[in-house]
Amino acid sequence: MTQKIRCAGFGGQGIVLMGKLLAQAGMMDDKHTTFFPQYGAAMRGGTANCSVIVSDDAIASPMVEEPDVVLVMNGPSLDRFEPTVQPGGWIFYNTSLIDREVERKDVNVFKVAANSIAEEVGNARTANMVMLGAFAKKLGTVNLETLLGSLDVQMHGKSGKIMDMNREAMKRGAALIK
Amino acid sequence: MTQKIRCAGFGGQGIVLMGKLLAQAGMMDDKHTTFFPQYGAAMRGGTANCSVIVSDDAIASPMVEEPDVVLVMNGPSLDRFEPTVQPGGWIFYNTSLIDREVERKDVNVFKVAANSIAEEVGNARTANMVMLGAFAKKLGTVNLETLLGSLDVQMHGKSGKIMDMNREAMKRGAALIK
Amino acid sequence: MPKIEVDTERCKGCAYCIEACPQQILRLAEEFNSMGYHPVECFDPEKCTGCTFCAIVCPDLAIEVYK
Amino acid sequence: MPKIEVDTERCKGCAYCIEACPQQILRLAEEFNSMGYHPVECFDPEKCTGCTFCAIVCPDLAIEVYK
Amino acid sequence: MERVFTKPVAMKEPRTLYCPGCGHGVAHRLVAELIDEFGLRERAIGIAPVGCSVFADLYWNFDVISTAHGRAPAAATGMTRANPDCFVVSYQGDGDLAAIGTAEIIHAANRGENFVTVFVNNAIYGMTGGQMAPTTLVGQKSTTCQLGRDPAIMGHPIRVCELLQTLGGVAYIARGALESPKTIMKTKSYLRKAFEYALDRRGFTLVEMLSPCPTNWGMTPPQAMTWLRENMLDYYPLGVVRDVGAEEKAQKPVAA
Amino acid sequence: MERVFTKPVAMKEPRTLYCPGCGHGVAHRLVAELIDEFGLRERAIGIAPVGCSVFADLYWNFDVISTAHGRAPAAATGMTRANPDCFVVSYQGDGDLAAIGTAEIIHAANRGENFVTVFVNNAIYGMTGGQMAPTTLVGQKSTTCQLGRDPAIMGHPIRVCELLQTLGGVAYIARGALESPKTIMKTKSYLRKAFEYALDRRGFTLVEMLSPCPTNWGMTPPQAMTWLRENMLDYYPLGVVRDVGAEEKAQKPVAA
Amino acid sequence: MSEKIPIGEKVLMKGNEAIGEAAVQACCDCYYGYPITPQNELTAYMSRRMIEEGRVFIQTESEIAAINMCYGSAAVGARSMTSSSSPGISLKQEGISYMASAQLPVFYVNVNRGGPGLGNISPAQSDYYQTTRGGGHGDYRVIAFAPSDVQELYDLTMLGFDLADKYRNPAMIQADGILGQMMEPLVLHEYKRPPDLPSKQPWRLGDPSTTDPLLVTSLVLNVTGMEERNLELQKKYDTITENETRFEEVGLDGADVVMVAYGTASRIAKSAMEVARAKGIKVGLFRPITIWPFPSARLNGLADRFDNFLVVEMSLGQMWEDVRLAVEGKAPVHVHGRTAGGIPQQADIVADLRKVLDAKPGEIVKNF
Amino acid sequence: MSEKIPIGEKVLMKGNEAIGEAAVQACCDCYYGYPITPQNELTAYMSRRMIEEGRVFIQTESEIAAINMCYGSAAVGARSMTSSSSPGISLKQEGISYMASAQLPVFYVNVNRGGPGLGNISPAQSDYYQTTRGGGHGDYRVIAFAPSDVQELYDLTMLGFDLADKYRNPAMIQADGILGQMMEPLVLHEYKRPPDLPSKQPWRLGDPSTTDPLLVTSLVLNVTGMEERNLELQKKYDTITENETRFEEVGLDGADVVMVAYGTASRIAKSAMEVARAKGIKVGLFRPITIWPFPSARLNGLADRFDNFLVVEMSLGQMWEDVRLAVEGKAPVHVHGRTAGGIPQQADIVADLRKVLDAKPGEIVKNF
Ligand SMILES: Cc1ncc(C[n+]2csc(CCOP(=O)(O)OP(=O)(O)O)c2C)c(N)n1
Ligand SMILES: Cc1ncc(C[n+]2csc(CCOP(=O)(O)OP(=O)(O)O)c2C)c(N)n1
Ligand code: SF4
Ligand code: SF4
Ligand code: SF4
Ligand code: SF4
Ligand code: SF4
Ligand code: SF4
Ligand SMILES: [Mg+2]
Ligand SMILES: [Mg+2]
Repeated sequence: MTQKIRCAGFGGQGIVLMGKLLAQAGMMDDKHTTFFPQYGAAMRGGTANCSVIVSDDAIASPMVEEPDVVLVMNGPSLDRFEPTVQPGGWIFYNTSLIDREVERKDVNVFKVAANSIAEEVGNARTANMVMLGAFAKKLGTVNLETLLGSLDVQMHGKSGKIMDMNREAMKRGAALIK
Repeated sequence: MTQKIRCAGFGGQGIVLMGKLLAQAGMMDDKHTTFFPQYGAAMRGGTANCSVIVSDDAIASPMVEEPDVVLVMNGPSLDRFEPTVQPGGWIFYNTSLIDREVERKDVNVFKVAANSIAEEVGNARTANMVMLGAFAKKLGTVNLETLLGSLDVQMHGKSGKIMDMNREAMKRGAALIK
Repeated sequence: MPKIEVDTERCKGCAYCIEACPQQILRLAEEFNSMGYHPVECFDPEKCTGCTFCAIVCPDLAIEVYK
Repeated sequence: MPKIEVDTERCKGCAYCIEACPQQILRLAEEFNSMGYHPVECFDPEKCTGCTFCAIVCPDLAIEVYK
Repeated sequence: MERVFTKPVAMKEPRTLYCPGCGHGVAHRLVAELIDEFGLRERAIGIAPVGCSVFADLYWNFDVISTAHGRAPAAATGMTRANPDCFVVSYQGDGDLAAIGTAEIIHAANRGENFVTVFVNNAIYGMTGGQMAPTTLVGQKSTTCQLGRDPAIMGHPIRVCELLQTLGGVAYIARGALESPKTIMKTKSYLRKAFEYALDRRGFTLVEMLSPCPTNWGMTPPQAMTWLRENMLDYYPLGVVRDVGAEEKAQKPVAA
Repeated sequence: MERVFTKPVAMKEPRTLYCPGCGHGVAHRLVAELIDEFGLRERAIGIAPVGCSVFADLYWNFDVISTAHGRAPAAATGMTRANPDCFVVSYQGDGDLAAIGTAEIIHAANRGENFVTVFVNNAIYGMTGGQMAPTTLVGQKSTTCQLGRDPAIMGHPIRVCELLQTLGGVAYIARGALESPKTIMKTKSYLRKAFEYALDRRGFTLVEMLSPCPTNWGMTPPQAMTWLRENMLDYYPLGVVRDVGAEEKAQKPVAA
Repeated sequence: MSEKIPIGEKVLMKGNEAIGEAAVQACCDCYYGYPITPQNELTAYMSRRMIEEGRVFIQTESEIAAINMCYGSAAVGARSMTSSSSPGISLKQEGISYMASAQLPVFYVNVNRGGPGLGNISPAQSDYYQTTRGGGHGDYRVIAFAPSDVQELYDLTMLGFDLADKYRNPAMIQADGILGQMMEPLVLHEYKRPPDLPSKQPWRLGDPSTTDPLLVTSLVLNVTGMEERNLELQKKYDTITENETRFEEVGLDGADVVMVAYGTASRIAKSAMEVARAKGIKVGLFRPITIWPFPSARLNGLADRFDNFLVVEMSLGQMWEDVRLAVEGKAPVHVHGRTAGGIPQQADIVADLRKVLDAKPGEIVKNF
Repeated sequence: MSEKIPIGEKVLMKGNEAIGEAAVQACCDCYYGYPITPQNELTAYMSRRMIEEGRVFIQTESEIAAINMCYGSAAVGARSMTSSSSPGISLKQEGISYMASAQLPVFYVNVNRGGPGLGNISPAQSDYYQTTRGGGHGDYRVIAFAPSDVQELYDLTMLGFDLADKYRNPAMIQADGILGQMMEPLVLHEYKRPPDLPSKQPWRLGDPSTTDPLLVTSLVLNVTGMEERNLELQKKYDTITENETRFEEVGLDGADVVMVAYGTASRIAKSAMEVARAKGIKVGLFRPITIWPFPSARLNGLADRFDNFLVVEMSLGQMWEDVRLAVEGKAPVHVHGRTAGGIPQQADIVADLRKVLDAKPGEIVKNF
């Protein structure tokens, strides 16, 4: 099993952290895993995205051009990445900031009101965690528990309150899946 | 016929000019000719030398390592270049500044009291011309008349008095050969 | 009557103009533009003097001023 | 009695020392050294005060001074 | 109703890729406004340096050249010398001008080259993600001085205007800020003077513009502006640092 | 009878390859005398720059490193940072320091690196045969300004000490001349101060030495010295340009 | 990460940071760098870690200053390092040539970006010529590693410091932006100094315990001297070639085509190999781990056994030249090249493998 | 010489000055240079002649400034030139890569000296790799001429300006200190602009007659764009290779050994050829006049007809590689290399020719 994931959104939405957490969790689950950020000047203008691959086998290039899954946090990112998803792949998207529907018919769609849920948790900035939780629970690419654990590594040093909020948001995301 | 010549002396003795005049004269005599100066940092410390080749054929390297002829204007240069001369070659040297004898027995030697003669002409700085005149007349590598003519090209712009003095010195050098 | 026009698609919501406006009649809108920013809006157009301060500080040429 | 010693093989005949000597007792020699320079010489050693000015200006460490 | 403020002709339509609150947008616009004002669009060449403004050609509506990092003054010299009829605006960031390009700016200034330099000082390497610049303030944090700039090992921030003003070829040097309507308008007046001097071929001209980089300062735009005001203005005093025209006038005896 | 003047131990025996009357010989000796005086021979490293003094290792009787043209300050930084116990004398010509090496000297000065710079200003590129240097005087002829330096296109000669002294890391800067017993002794006292400051790790120190290059000035040594006196001393005033120690003292209130 | 790095554990780390940590472990004394994408994380990492360890970190005024600071530090016997990306490495060429000539060790990293010129910041391998032929002046070489994953970045960095010291020669890593930017699990291990490497170089300057005045220089004005220095260097290069050539061979047995690729290109080639095999194409992979010394002798030997070579590189036929030189016309050498951020695609490689097998005698498949 | 140069006459001129005069004749608008031996006479010459002609001369603060001034001048459509020697050329590599990428013409000269490092100022050819492989970053090439006498320095300088303009690419001369420093007779001839070359480039910046805003850049941030730029460059390089490869063949008929040499080495090889022939060794000479594009196709053809090649170079096996690449194993390629001021000696070459003929099959004579 190899899953190629693209996370995308505004700068400031914690897109890179999403990717790192996924890769970290993949590693902790003893999978092969890579994380690859979009970097450099193309970052100006406020968009951010990154690639994560989680696989049972060694990974060739860590760059994901045609993802199996995209986790989309804002409108421009949906415009950009919707066409790239593999047929039969998944689009998770943030309905709090995106009011259009996915146009493609050959992909699976999962909607997450990430910002609204995050605000319920008490901090809109945890929308990324909501999205991650939903994704992990829905597709099982990484274990939800491991993902929660990966927070400790990647957000090491943050205050307990922030950690709790992030964990809570992730769980709320997961809870979307019954 | 190919003749490889090395001129050597102190900086300030006009060594480079000697070489250029020889090459210029060679060219005017319709020979193949090259001039190659010692250049750069090794010039510090007050010595100067250059290579001239005059030949009926195309010339390979213009650098002269084992000259047929050396025109030596001071003591250190004699020390340095005496061993390099081809057996059967020529050493012309300036007895005004060198009081030792040439040690090698397998070369021809011609002594020129260049500075003394130059002073007689009225300017010690024309010692190089005295040497050139003697060499040209003695070996005929370049025509003495052409050599005198080459002065007009290479010293173009100098005052008539200086030109006259140089010509005179060259002739005085040539006059050493009966 | 002086007025400003905000190109909401150019505006990045930096809020510089809000601070710069002597009339203090600007604020960020609730809604997002397509880049995800809250563009600026004038909530009391009557008061605008057309002083252009808001436009001068705007890094994104998002404001035109009419007088 | 103060005196100087000129290393005639080091001297390049720049004449700086000649100008620097308050006693004006230095001059270039007639003869050449092996490098072809006229080395400096003291023509009136009696007058030397050992002030070291000549040595201080010498770029070639050609002068030692004794006192 | 008259439009009293709009995009200058020397700016193109597209939105910039700059971060919200980035000062480059204002700096670009001031240049463009003066290009319009002086009617220079046809013969103007803007330099897109290596830095966040490397895409200046997307915004400026006149010829643009992108040069190697720090070498804008050399390229500008090459352009103005080869064709004195073109009008060159060399635009440089603080990393570009005061670090790798130190030699080039000093010698262009010293030779008195006739182009205008816009020096956007945001006290950081913006493009590469927030490293310490030669102008980063003492104590200011960056990705390469994570505990804050320590002058004992990293040196003090360099005041470029003050450093350059001693050089022979300098005609005009001033420091402005992109901080409020007032300072922006003042900065524009400095730049106008620089344009005039360059057109009169009086020598080297440079206008520094203190500019916010909210992204790499890790602040919101309003916070960034406040930080600039409270920290940069002190260390980098605004005003005309050198003006040979004014000096000449001052020296001229008053006619009786 | 006592020998009151002789070769310092920190100089080797061999005669120099310098031209008659070249100032480098005196500059080398001053360095060596102070190395002796401070007992630094064991841990001293001299820099042989790219210029006529590139063979300094033939004369200095302590460790020597030859560096790339203009980069002596960077190499010196590398040495003193990596091993603060070594004592580095960076020695540069005017081409080396004020042209290609502009950025390196400015930033080493700004960082306040703890090595001593000897800056031999002979207003010419000696080694390469007499080209115009950044310090070549207006009107002075060279192989690359055969009609004399024209400031309108070549810029004015750069006063290095004055340029550097504004920088934060500077502890001591002075300009001397190798022109007479008096100025040479004065220059040595400047250099002594620089040694002291460097040993105390007070920051960047530089002593400029105006120096004759008879060969490339096309003069006899005495003519060269006269020319230096009559032309260089005016444009390059001698004296201490910056001394943080003196400044501190001046600021300290006198104890009652 | 703000605490100490856990030796022996598996961690997720960025390539650039793995290089940095390996350098810190390998007793790097001084790091000098100037920001440039895509290697900024390395400079940032060193700015923190070197200070933590009480060592030297300077963000320099330029790439040129950085390499010349390395020159100085190396001369006093310190392990020195710099890093940059393509344009910045071009600027260092004079300094690298100086260090090679003065026989000073230095370890440096070039995280290639798309060129020429300012180009772009996308991953590329197009500084291969510069790396392997010496972009600077003169007859010299630098030891050049071509790692293909984060673990190897870590391991070869340590080796790089050791070989630089051992041979008193610059050693470097040629990586691409993917390797620099990606995160991948790696196991951090401790550095062990090779027993034959003194921790203090006997030729270091400024040390009171060495008595005679020493000289570090790249200048030998007399011709014989400089030519001798060069011949000495050549001898050293021969030794290095003999001892330090490294490569990996994957699935060569029975291959109809041998792919030759390094770095990220080799990762993709490896995955293309699996796809191709599934389609019945017998293909193997030869991966140079050092690109100088290049494993020419080994490839020459392989050319006796295999009929076809396909070079896959993120540059336009640069390594192709080395493979052709090695193979000496014994077998056709084909090439698949991308550049400036173009990443070879599995499917395209497989297609080219097919073309190679279908090629008429004498026909060379050149895909760029 | 202080008066105008007499066109059509035979004069004695220094190589460096011949280049300068050719540039002046060929309408060089701007020269930017920084002193370095052994090319100083060129800078000095230009400082006088360019001012005489009312054109631009700047002695720059550094080699880097010089190449970047060329960048600027070229962008406004001016014929631009710089020159230096090895270390200085290393410093220009970033700028050259930029010009190649931005497709700006420039003509430059590298009078090689002994390297690596500061080396010495003696004649050498050891920047061959840097010249032919691009010492800068990225996939690019510069047109490189290898003249062997003063007349050719003059002629190829003119051609260099034209080809640089025609292909919007850097073109340069690779010379050694002997060629730069020697005086030799040459005939000055007038420059004739090729009819297909407009005197004003249509893409020049800052000209009111070109209306739409123009852009000169080496930056193409999007990957496809930059890769396309590179493929465009490659296509251009193929055209140049096809049209502009130049070489000379001397006495190949019936040769048992073909010597390959350029520049001063070729002069010596030529004289060695005569001596060798007198001794009954049948030897010919192949002289590349362009070293990039290298006359590979022609050499490959020759390898079908001749049994032995001996490369004679003033570097340690650098051109050797190009000849081996060209010959593709069809014939043994031997090498005689000197460096850092070591000049191949006639007698040594003759001795090596003998060794080549006596070599056992598979044995390669490598003399350095
Ligand atoms: C030779 C070279 N070195 C480094 C870089 C990387 N680089 C790109 S932009 C930049 C600095 C940007 O800072 P600044 O000049 O202050 O401009 P800003 O982005 O802050 O406007 C650097 C170092 C490069 N492109 N080329
Ligand atoms: C990169 C580089 N550029 C140029 C040179 C040539 N070069 C050698 S010495 C020198 C300048 C010497 O002048 P200066 O620094 O004033 O020293 P001086 O000889 O006058 O003492 C130059 C340009 C070089 N060696 N390396
Ligand atoms: S024009 Fe003046 S008053 Fe009107 S909104 Fe702008 S700043 Fe406020
Ligand atoms: S200043 Fe401009 S970009 Fe910023 S909020 Fe106001 S209109 Fe929007
Ligand atoms: S020591 Fe003084 S008095 Fe004696 S010779 Fe020297 S300068 Fe003259
Ligand atoms: S100063 Fe020294 S070198 Fe000069 S003349 Fe006097 S002793 Fe001789
Ligand atoms: S990083 Fe800073 S300088 Fe760059 S665009 Fe963003 S705010 Fe502006
Ligand atoms: S050329 Fe000038 S600086 Fe060089 S040794 Fe001679 S006098 Fe001294
Ligand atoms: Mg900045
Ligand atoms: Mg000098």
